[in-house]
Amino acid sequence: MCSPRCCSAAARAKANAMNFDLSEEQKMLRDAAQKFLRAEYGFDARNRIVASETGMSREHWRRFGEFGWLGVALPEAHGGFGGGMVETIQVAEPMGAALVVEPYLASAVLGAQAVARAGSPAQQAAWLPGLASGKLVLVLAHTEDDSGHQLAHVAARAAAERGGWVLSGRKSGVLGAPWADGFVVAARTAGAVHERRGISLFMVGAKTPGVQVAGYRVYDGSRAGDLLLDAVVLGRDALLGVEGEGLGLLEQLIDIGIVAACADALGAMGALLRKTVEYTGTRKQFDVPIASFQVIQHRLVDMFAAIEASRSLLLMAALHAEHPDAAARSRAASAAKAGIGERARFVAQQAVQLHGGVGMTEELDIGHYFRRLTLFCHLFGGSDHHLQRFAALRAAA
Amino acid sequence: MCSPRCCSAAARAKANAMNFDLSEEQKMLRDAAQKFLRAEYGFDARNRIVASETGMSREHWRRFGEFGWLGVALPEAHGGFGGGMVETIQVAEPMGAALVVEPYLASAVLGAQAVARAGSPAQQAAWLPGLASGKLVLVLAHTEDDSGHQLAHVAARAAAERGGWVLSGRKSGVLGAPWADGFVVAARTAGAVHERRGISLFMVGAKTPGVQVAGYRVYDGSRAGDLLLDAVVLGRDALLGVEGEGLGLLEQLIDIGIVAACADALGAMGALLRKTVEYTGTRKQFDVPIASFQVIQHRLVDMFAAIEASRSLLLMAALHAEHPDAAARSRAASAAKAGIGERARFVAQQAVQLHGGVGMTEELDIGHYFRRLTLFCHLFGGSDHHLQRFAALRAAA
Amino acid sequence: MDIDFDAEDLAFQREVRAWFEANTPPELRRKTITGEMLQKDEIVRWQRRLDAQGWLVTGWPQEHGGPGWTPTRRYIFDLERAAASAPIGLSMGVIMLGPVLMAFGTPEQRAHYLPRIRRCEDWWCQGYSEPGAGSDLASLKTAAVTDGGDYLVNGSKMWTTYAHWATHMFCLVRTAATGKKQEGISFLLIEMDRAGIEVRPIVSIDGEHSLNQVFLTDVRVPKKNLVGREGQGWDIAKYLLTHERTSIAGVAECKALLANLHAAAAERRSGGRPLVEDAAMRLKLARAEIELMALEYTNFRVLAATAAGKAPGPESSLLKTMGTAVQQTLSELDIDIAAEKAWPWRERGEFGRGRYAHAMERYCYSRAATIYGGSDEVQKNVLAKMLLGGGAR
Amino acid sequence: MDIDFDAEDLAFQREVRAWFEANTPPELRRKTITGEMLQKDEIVRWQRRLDAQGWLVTGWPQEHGGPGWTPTRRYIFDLERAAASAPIGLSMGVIMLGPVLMAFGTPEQRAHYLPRIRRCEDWWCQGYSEPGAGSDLASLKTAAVTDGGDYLVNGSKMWTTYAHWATHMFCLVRTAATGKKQEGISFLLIEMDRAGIEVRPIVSIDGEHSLNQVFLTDVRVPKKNLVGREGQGWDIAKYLLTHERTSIAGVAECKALLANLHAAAAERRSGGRPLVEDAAMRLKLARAEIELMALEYTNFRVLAATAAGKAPGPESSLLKTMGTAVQQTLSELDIDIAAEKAWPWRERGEFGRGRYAHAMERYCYSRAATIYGGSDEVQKNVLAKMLLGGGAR
Repeated sequence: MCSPRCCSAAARAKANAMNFDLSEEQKMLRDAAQKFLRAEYGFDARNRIVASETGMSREHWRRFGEFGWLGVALPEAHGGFGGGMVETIQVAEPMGAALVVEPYLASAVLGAQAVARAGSPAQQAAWLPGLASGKLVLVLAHTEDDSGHQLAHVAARAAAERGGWVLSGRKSGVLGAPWADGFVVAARTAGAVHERRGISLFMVGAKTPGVQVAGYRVYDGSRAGDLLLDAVVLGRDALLGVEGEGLGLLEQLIDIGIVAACADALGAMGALLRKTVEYTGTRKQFDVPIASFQVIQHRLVDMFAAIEASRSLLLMAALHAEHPDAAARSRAASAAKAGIGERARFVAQQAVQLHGGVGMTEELDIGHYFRRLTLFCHLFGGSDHHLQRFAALRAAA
Repeated sequence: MCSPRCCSAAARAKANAMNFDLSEEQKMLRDAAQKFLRAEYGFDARNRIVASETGMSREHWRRFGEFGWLGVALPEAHGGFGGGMVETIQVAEPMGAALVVEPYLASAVLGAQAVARAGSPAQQAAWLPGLASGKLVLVLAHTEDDSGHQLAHVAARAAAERGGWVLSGRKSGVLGAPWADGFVVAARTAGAVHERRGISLFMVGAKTPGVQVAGYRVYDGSRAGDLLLDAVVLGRDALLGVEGEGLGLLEQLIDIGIVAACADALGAMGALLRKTVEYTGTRKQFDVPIASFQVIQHRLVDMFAAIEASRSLLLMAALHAEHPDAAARSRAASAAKAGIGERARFVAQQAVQLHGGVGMTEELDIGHYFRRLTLFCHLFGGSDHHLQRFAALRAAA
Repeated sequence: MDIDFDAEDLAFQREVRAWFEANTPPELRRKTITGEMLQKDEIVRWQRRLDAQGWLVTGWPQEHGGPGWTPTRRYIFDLERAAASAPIGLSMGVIMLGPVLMAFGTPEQRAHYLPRIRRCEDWWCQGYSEPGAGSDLASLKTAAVTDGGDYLVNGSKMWTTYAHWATHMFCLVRTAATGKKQEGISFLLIEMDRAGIEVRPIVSIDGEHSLNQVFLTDVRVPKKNLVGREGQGWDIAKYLLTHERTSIAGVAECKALLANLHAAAAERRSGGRPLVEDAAMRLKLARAEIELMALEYTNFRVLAATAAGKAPGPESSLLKTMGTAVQQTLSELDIDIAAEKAWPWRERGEFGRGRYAHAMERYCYSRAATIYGGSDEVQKNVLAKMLLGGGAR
Repeated sequence: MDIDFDAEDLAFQREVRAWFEANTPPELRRKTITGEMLQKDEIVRWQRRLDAQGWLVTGWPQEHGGPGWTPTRRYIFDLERAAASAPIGLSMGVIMLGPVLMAFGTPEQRAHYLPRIRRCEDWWCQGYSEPGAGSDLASLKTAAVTDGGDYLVNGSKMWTTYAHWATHMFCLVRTAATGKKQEGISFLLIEMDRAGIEVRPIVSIDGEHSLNQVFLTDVRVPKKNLVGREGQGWDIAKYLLTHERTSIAGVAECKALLANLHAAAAERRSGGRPLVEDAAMRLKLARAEIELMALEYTNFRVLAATAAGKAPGPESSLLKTMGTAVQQTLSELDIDIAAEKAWPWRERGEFGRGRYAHAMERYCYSRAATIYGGSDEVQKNVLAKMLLGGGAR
């Protein structure tokens, strides 16, 4: 199996206006991920991982690191592959197709990119190699109970005290929290709860006194948790990026998180279509395969069209992920999230519907894809949130 | 043919909680309208009326009056039938099914009900008998260029001068304007353009000096116009209802106008379904009737279900039309308008689609129903306007 | 239709409301609101309480212990019960088997079973579907072969709700293999403790165990357990559809759920603002409520037509497609309002008691609504047949 | 993809933008924005102007007078042209017949017809559909029977756009009645002034006359007017589909229309407030724009795959269903924004010159998009065949 490291970062061609094909390296990355996951992360193996005490396979996680998937978008200097969003989605899509529960999105995208983009040399050195190799898990803790997906709504506070910081507050819905070695926590160093200025990001070790994680199983098979921060004392060097200016980075992180999540969803949608085409071609009712009914055929076509449109939106958002104009980047991300979100729901619902009774059973993987895609619909805010964000960004432009 | 007058008003049963059947009298009213219009208002006859100089048949209008349809909801003392909304929709639905262009909604519902509900004895005596018999046309002129369907947005002004009134302003989108003998005009006697208080209604003869009508053909075959009021001098007795308190009546009129329009739309939708079932059963493609394709069958079912749901919403709104709680009445009307509006669009579009090429031709009636239903979608505000009005009325309750 | 309740109806409404307020156990109310599954003993206790009040078999005639209400009262009762977040608490025995026995059962069958259903002494499950026969019910294969005075039953029933709690099963079996598929089907009552019956759990995508597969191997059933004649099973199954009609639309449950959604949207915050002030949420709630109004009045119309003696037609298919669409829309809205509050999965501790803790389970299970009982696609086939002049089947 | 235009592309973009700004006649611009139909002489004059600039046959190779642009430039050109509200101005000769003659025509046919198409000396119409053969095109009946060195053509063509303006028609005719339906079809060029041709107008539901029925009675056509071989007509028609692909999605027109919708929604007022501030309108505009983005990138992907030499497959069906859905959504929004401003019907006076005067005509005509050129239902049949392994037909 080819690790992406064997390909020079410089050799990768950038997609240009009329070049929508992947480079050879990008294709190899995707194919390798597909191949490994099909062989080593089958539905039964996956269910065993989900049912285990910790709910995650450190062994698989390290393999992901070895293959270079966890550092695919991290700098080569820190053990990464030096790629970008286009490479990230080559890995994320097969992970969705294989129902991977390990925190690729939470740690390898959100956590790692926070440090890669805003970390000091010391922070990068401390975290990135471990994140790239699969030794560490670092997740983003930014949402709170009443924040919804208004990123500026941060009530947790950090006070500058005796040359360091004291953090207090609650974070909820933190993906991968029970597995985390550390958290990137958004807290207010100034301003009122809604203000755009005054938000800062902090690196918080999971074992720091005052940090308490209330973890739970999530319906997609992964784990998440609420974070209680009770006067957590941090050093001066815990600050990530510029004090009070964290919102810009947060917005950037969420936008790339959205793109990765969309790729994951696309993987799940594609798997559902494949399985549904197969099932309807064999399942008989009224003495014929149900795929011989025109209504079923057109439903499959609607699923197919939804997936193709989703792939187009994903590509569009990936190509805008590093756009210098933040509004253009966010508009692209919101367009993808809104458009793919509605389609993911449709594809998931129809896959269950066309599988009939067996689609309703826990034994089959269909329902697990259904739940994963439902989670996707709400991740980083639902379609309606992003439609409105998209409209607001146009109005502001 | 039985005129509704032959039935005593007292004999008509009110619909109660579990009685959704029409009374015998109501059924006769509907059957008589259907029968007459099918015989005397066929598609060719109708097209001749549309193409005529005035675009309306005074002859048919008088017949409608003779049958009692124009006064169906007017008091018996003024030549009416003394019925209510349930009777009105028995007449309106066949009119929609027959594509009647005469101003039933504009004059027999909106104009006549304005006078019936708020007119002085003298105003009632002057207008109602003529309206009931089909001698007169009286229409409501309430919308203006920038008002949309915010009824309180009235910029036209009426000043009290020398014991009478002087009216100035512009009204647009006035249904039936070129045919009108008179207008019920909403104008401000006090307050700013948006205020709820300060709106008054005035009876304005079409020939009054200063009244100018710019008429046009409407795409559904009817006529409408803009109204220019240039210092129109009216007597003291031109005021309809209480000075400054016109908005309540206006809201009531629009709510009943909505119910009548919904019935008209339902007539058109039913006709489209009937014709589409018939056409798809005979039109062959790939050597079989297209109605043998399951996708076509389910589309017909979707049209059917849309119509049944529309009939239910119409009934609900009709039964709430005289509800003592204005908010309950308006919520019912808005629910019907929003719900039936979306379904009318769907049924109209699918009827054209399933007729294929011939559905696109002016020669067939399908396109004429399509245009009538499109007009319905925008009449008194579109579905989105009414969804929001519905939500606002709940929030306010 | 509240506009037309008379004074006596209004008094009845107050009585029902007060009773449910005083008598619904808080734990049942919580589970009903959050969508958590009830346990068998909870259901039985609740049903017996309703029966003690005379309010369990509300659709049965008075001679069999029904309250003898007008349709208006039944409607009021359902609304109030649902509005109080009291569980629907109706078993398959009450809704389905009862009416069948009244219409097709022998005097002995009625005398024996009806009181036991009413007092919740028996728990009935329904054996219709089979592994190979989903929406194509007529192709069922479970065979009942005459063996002396008994039937010997062999086959398997699928998706049998609460079979693991049941003491009895009423089921469709094939008693003749020749002729038209529908004509060889009979309606049989089987005690679940008979030898040769095995119940295997099926866990559904809500993570719950309510469904089962039931295996029947040489199960001996006395002929007195046959309801109606041999070969009459298909007619009985169709007859049942008309008796399910009031419940099929699920208007009262939907109204209660919508009220809960409004309360939840007022409580949940996004960016510190109540979610109900969000423009998109308002539009969706409004649209859902209007769909529900259309459903309610369609239900009224069908009930009125049935009451007026019109032959039961494909309206049940229309009500089912409309009703399930509304139910699924509401459960979608529920999960959208809950969002990350619904993430914890089947948690029973702190996370399991929240308002939204089981929204995802409910949303998952709601997908079955358009699959079971004749899929949405099959209902539309029935309606198409009617529209195109094939008549109801 | 604007993010990746290089400096030369950007210079090209400025050049095109400036040219259209300077050269688009205001009357054409007005008609393009409002949806009013153009007249023949307007179109011809405009096409000749484009040709003079070298910008008419943008999809043709340079040897036949095309500009030799990269796909990126063609994309930029289309966007700028549409953004300037300049009419699309492409005739069936340019888009459809030209590529066919280049691929299948004799050297004589190319030499004669191609320059005349480019200079707008001939006006071509397309004779495909027939009264009995709509989406089931292969069942067409118009027959061309050999009679000496000529064909004798009898039959009738339906929905022939601009047949009343045309000097020529390219059409599909049946030259063999035996064998597979598709194999007996040939591609024939017919001068419209030949004896035996009658053109009858069909007024469409937008009130306009652009469609016609063409009757052919013993029309004598020389055999040199045959394109390709006898029986090759079906293949030629399929080949055309791949050449329509860039235009089938209609991305540039949709982008221009969306920009106009935003302008209109900012201008129109409801209760004195700009319509664009209405929450429901904002959601609809946003959703439409996102659909359009999905369409645009799907179009890019298909173009890239085609450029990379992948065999043309059922993507054209996908693009057609996606593209027509977006077009119809936008025209629906257009009419919703216009509302009562669109009531005046085919008025030519004061009411006919308003911004919204022809929105209803456009909305009406837009319904044809999912009917003509293979109905939406037929496109989905094609896609289903591919999905289920039947391959593209």
